[in-house]
Amino acid sequence: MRNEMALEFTAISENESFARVTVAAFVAQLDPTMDELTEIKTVVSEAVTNAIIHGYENKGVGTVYIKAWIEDDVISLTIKDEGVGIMNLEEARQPLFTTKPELERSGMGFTIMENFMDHIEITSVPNQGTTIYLSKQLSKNKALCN
Amino acid sequence: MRNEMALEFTAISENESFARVTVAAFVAQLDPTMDELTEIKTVVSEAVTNAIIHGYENKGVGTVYIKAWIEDDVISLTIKDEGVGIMNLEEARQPLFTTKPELERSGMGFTIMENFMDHIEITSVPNQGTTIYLSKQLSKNKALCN
Amino acid sequence: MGLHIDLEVKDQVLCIRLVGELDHHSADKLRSQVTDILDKHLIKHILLNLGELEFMDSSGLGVILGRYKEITSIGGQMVVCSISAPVKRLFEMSGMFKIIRFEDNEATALHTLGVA
Amino acid sequence: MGLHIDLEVKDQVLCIRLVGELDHHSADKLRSQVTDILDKHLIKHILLNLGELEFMDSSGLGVILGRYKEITSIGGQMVVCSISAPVKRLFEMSGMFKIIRFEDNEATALHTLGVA
Ligand SMILES: Nc1ncnc2c1ncn2[C@@H]1O[C@H](COP(=O)(O)OP(=O)(O)O)[C@@H](O)[C@H]1O
Ligand SMILES: Nc1ncnc2c1ncn2[C@@H]1O[C@H](COP(=O)(O)OP(=O)(O)O)[C@@H](O)[C@H]1O
Repeated sequence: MRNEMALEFTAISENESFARVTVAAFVAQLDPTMDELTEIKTVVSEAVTNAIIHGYENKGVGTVYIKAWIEDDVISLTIKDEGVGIMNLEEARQPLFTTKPELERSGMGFTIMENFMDHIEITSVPNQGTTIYLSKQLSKNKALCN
Repeated sequence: MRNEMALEFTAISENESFARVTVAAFVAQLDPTMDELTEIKTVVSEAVTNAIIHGYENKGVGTVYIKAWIEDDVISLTIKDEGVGIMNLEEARQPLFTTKPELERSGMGFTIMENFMDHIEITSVPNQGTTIYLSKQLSKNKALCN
Repeated sequence: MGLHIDLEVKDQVLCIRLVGELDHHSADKLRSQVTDILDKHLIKHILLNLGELEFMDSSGLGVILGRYKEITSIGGQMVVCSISAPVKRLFEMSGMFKIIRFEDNEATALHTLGVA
Repeated sequence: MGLHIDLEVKDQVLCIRLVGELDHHSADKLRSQVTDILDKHLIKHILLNLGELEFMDSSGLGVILGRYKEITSIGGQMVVCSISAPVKRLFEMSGMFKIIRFEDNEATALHTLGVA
């Protein structure tokens, strides 16, 4: 069975937790483990936060777009903004690299996305925006009591 | 502050609970009472279920569209399908009226929506689909400990 | 979340205890499980315990009414117990209090059905 | 859900207990509340108890690292205790275990900071 959803919302920090909960509720039907659910919530939080503070520069305007689809035991996600874009992708992906140290960013967002998901693809065009594609195969051997 | 979101998903019954959880998570920022949250979850469940089983005739194809926006303490929602549409609106809104008694429908969906929300508007065009607009003013006198 | 259905037969009374969320998606499962038991066992009455039901919508009303019709058609009764305030409102709205009997808890309900 | 911040000063140690979700939205609140106390009270060390933290992402790492820098810049220490497995993974990934001291529970952590 294939199932898909698309979500879009105002680029304000209030919606970071809303985005996590929504994707988690969608993924719930695959009966993920607690760890898998935490990983997915975390990567959604990273990508959505980046769209809000880097893409739209924390101005409270703009829209964040999420798509999610599941097929067999694979969850795929795209998180998109139409913001400033990323100038140097290779640099951006380095652990601890951040262009906003004054906002106490840790520079760990992309590293976490890479670690928690199986695949990541970043497409970004300066002044047009950024799309992060992520996917993850969920484990099949679930607790028998479910 | 105005905040808005749009959600769309495959018209399958697995997504009924997903839709409720998503709208509830969005409304959560208005700090609703438990009763208000239950009412909103219930009306979303009614309208989404109707889109799936009546609008798209339970065929597992088609897309359900939800929009939600909050401004001050008012939550507004539209739930839309591009399905068969409603032939006789007045009849459809009658308590206990259903065109699908063989599916054990209770015919109470619209009555519940009317009771739980402040406003309801139904727009339907045969063979083009149905849009339900709902809105509700949330109470302002919340528990002081929040 | 979903719906967990706990079924137990006590002296020809089918006790149905629902935990979780009863909506259109989970109503199908409830209908088929109950109908299956009614076909295979000698059941006289149905006791429906909603104490642990966290969510219900009009699809829940439909499937409960369906089981009510099924059991009354073979001369039995249906008693519902332990309903929460939100679920109670749905029953009131649809007039189901007029046809289905409600009791506070399972013990009282079973007693009225002749189970010690 | 959000973040609940419980702050208590014990013998010049600021005990911060976090309940709920620490993300970019709630990190601001944590930073301003802690900085405020550091400005107004004579604080030597920070103890951060994460036992009730249900969610954290890299914005949490950033705000914790920020408070670490703030307290070490005035010669103090920061000790973190009671971290869950998922939060531990984030600390490991970012190398924060190399600079911040971790203890199993609040009592041990306070002890190492000289509080009886
Ligand atoms: N959506 C985005 N739009 C523009 N720039 C981005 C976006 N996401 C990430 N970046 C850039 O990549 C850098 C690294 O991102 P990340 O690893 O998440 O760390 P952090 O968010 O802590 O800075 C950011 O500092 C920013 O310059
Ligand atoms: N989205 C829709 N598309 C087509 N028909 C609909 C839709 N929603 C409701 N209806 C019609 O209105 C009737 C009454 O709806 P409702 O009060 O929700 O009761 P029920 O869903 O139990 O039939 C339905 O039986 C159906 O004929």
